[in-house]
Amino acid sequence: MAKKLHDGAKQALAGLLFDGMTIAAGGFGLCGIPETLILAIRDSGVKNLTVISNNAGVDDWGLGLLLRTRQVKKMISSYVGENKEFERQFLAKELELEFNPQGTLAERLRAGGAGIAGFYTRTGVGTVVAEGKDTKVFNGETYILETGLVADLAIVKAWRGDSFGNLLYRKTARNFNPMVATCSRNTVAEIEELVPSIDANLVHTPSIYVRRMIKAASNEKRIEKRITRKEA
Amino acid sequence: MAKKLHDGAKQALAGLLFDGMTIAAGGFGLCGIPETLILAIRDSGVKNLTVISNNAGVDDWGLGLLLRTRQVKKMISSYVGENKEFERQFLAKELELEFNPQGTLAERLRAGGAGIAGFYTRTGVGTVVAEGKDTKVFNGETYILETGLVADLAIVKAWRGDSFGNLLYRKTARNFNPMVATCSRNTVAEIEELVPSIDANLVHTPSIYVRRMIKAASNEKRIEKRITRKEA
Amino acid sequence: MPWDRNQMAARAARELKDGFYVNLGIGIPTLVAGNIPPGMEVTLQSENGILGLGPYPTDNEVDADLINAGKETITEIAGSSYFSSADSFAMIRGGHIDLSVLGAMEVAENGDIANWMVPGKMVKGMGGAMDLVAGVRRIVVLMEHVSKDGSSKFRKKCTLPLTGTNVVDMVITDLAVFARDGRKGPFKLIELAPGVTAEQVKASTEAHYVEA
Amino acid sequence: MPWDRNQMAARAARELKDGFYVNLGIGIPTLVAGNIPPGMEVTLQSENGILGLGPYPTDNEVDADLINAGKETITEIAGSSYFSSADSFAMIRGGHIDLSVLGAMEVAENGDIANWMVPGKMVKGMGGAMDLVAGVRRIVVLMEHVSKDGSSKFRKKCTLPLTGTNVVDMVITDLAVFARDGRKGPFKLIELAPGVTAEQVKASTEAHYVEA
Repeated sequence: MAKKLHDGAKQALAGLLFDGMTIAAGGFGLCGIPETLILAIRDSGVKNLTVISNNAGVDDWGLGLLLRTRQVKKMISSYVGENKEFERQFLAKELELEFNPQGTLAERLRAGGAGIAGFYTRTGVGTVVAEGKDTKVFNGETYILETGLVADLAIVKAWRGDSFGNLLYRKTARNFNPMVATCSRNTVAEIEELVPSIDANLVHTPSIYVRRMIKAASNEKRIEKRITRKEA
Repeated sequence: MAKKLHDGAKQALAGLLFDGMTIAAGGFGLCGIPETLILAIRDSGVKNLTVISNNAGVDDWGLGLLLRTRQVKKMISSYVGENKEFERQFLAKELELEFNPQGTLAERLRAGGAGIAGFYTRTGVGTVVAEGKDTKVFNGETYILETGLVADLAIVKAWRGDSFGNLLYRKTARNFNPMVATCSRNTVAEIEELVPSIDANLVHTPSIYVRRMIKAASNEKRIEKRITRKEA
Repeated sequence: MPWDRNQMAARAARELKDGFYVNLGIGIPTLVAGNIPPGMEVTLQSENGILGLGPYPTDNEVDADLINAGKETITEIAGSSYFSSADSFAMIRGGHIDLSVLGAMEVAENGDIANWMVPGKMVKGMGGAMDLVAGVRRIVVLMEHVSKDGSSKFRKKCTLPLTGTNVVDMVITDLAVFARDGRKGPFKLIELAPGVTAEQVKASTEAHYVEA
Repeated sequence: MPWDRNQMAARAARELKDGFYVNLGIGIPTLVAGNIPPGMEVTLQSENGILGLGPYPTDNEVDADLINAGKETITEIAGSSYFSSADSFAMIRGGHIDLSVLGAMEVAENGDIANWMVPGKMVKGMGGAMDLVAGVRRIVVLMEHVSKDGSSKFRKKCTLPLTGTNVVDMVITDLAVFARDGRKGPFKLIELAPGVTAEQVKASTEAHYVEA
């Protein structure tokens, strides 16, 4: 089989990048983000990107790096509050923004990966989120139709991976990564540790979803809000 | 917290059974079926049941036991080929049957548990399955609307469980159990082994989905087609 | 004397029951965790993918892979589990979370809530707020009774963009508690902060409600 | 001389490519597994929830918790993974399986397939067949050219209840191979079993197809 593990991010992304493409990225805040692949996408210079990600990074890390270089045309996110450059570009109308409720965004990515063209949810009924969307009544309650999302490229961060491409995530760094892994035919995973095998019963993302894989070169894992308690 | 672990199946089902109710059951064929709870439901004498399960057991085991005692009014299944009593009752019009494609059934149970009222799938377009269902075109392709399923009671079989109600399934005995566990407010799990703890990162069904739990008294695990190869 | 933030949180904690699974919003609602009665087992969920939130970590326990929905470092406890965002919101949307305590900018007398955007200010996004109010079985709002300009936050109608319609079951402010059953009929004033009178509440509330 | 069942399966195996993820139906299609060319890595999926099917177990390896969609005992191999039925059909419906080899009662010249029920006979159910034909990227049908009564199984129109419409990419029978690209246009006769003539095929086929 064509080897999934590539030497570096540049090699793993070769042939997969083009201007105007849609990229889905895993992560919640700066937790579980594909740091290495984001840096490589920045360095590639690819532009006019539509990026699907729950958040938009901070000014100098994560997806904020692609905003700074003006490579992003549009974001599809649920919360973007941590990024001043984002705010500036958005207010200057240099950046398009589509807000999705967080659960709707997660479900749209799962649906896209699962061949579900659309689904009905109560989330957002009667709010701006419902504007322009079909509605339907089930058992006396109104639901709105949300559609599946697919991407030209999906990038995820995992904790452990085996050579087949099976992945394990760690704690809350799992977040959006499992659905993002499914929403594209071209999923590239960066893993912290390459392991000889993962117990088949405990795999989080089956190998079928991983087209290429690299060992992460960047594992900074910045903490946005370090809150501690005193030792007992 | 109210203890989830009960002494036996009868105690765990106390107050949850009533005539005419809908019960969802995990399992694929005879693999991963809640044997102990099925026996207890038979012994309870509850009747006019609608049972949601991929299969209907065999004549003398699994859900076939509830057919034999005529406790089942209707089955929602994808494949029922292994049961002569089923065939007899169905042909005599003593039993209602709703066939769902297997993937549609799995997704309907997930949707019911996830607050998704309906979803659009290509599965069954142009077939009898589509009859009477809404359709919608997405990107030039026709999809049919399927609805979420919920049950008055859900019964599942797990391999390991902890006292909080977190569950782990084993190999292909996982099958429908994880979605069935989510599709009811009243989910009862029977587990093969009670363990002190399950690694939080590797839990299959989080505790929130398990209302009551028992140690399985029956773990026959009948094999329908034992096929072997010679030792090398 | 009106309740302070911690007293408001303590009042909200009285809505908890043994065995509940609960999601706490950012801000004052996080203080509810510290007010759970001893001996009562309540399991906290955070929508980024954990059930069974522990306390903040000690310096040695800090783990960048373990945060809550407010992006704060946290810990796990016995019985915790992790899952994806899709599975987390399946749990929320599917009605498996018993109760959520949320902050709000405005609540309307019909149970509408606005807590995600102020037109003219930078919009940060709704995050999981719309999913929580649409999916959780019981929504308790914790908010100051009046805004900084003195206007009532419990109103006839919300003026800000909505997070959800007819989803609030209880409103706890620094002055009083309003509740209703089954998301039907008007809210009822059911409790006053010590020393606060029904007349005071009346005077500073725009919403119609039923007197105790 | 027409192909026998194993030769038909071997012909189907020539449609596999290195790195493919494949679902094999019950019956003749299961013989494809034994015909994968040495050195080619093909990962088999079974819709009850396993990726990476190994061979049948030895007596000592038999495990009641480890079966395929045909309910036969199987084994796992290096790189296998297990998942729920919902996740399994997400994989299938989402187009992540490259190819499926299925049996059929009838295939129509427009790519329709019927392989799940015969009116008048007891209906056992469609199982995962409708999901597979709707979701897998490429559908290869393996079937006898004619039924027991001598009638063509590759027809102008299916007479039996359909499993899916316009989903078949290739038909392999004991006599010949028919294929088309992109599920558009008519099937083309692309191969004959050794010693079988185009005229013989013509004579026993009801469907319209393009000659090689």
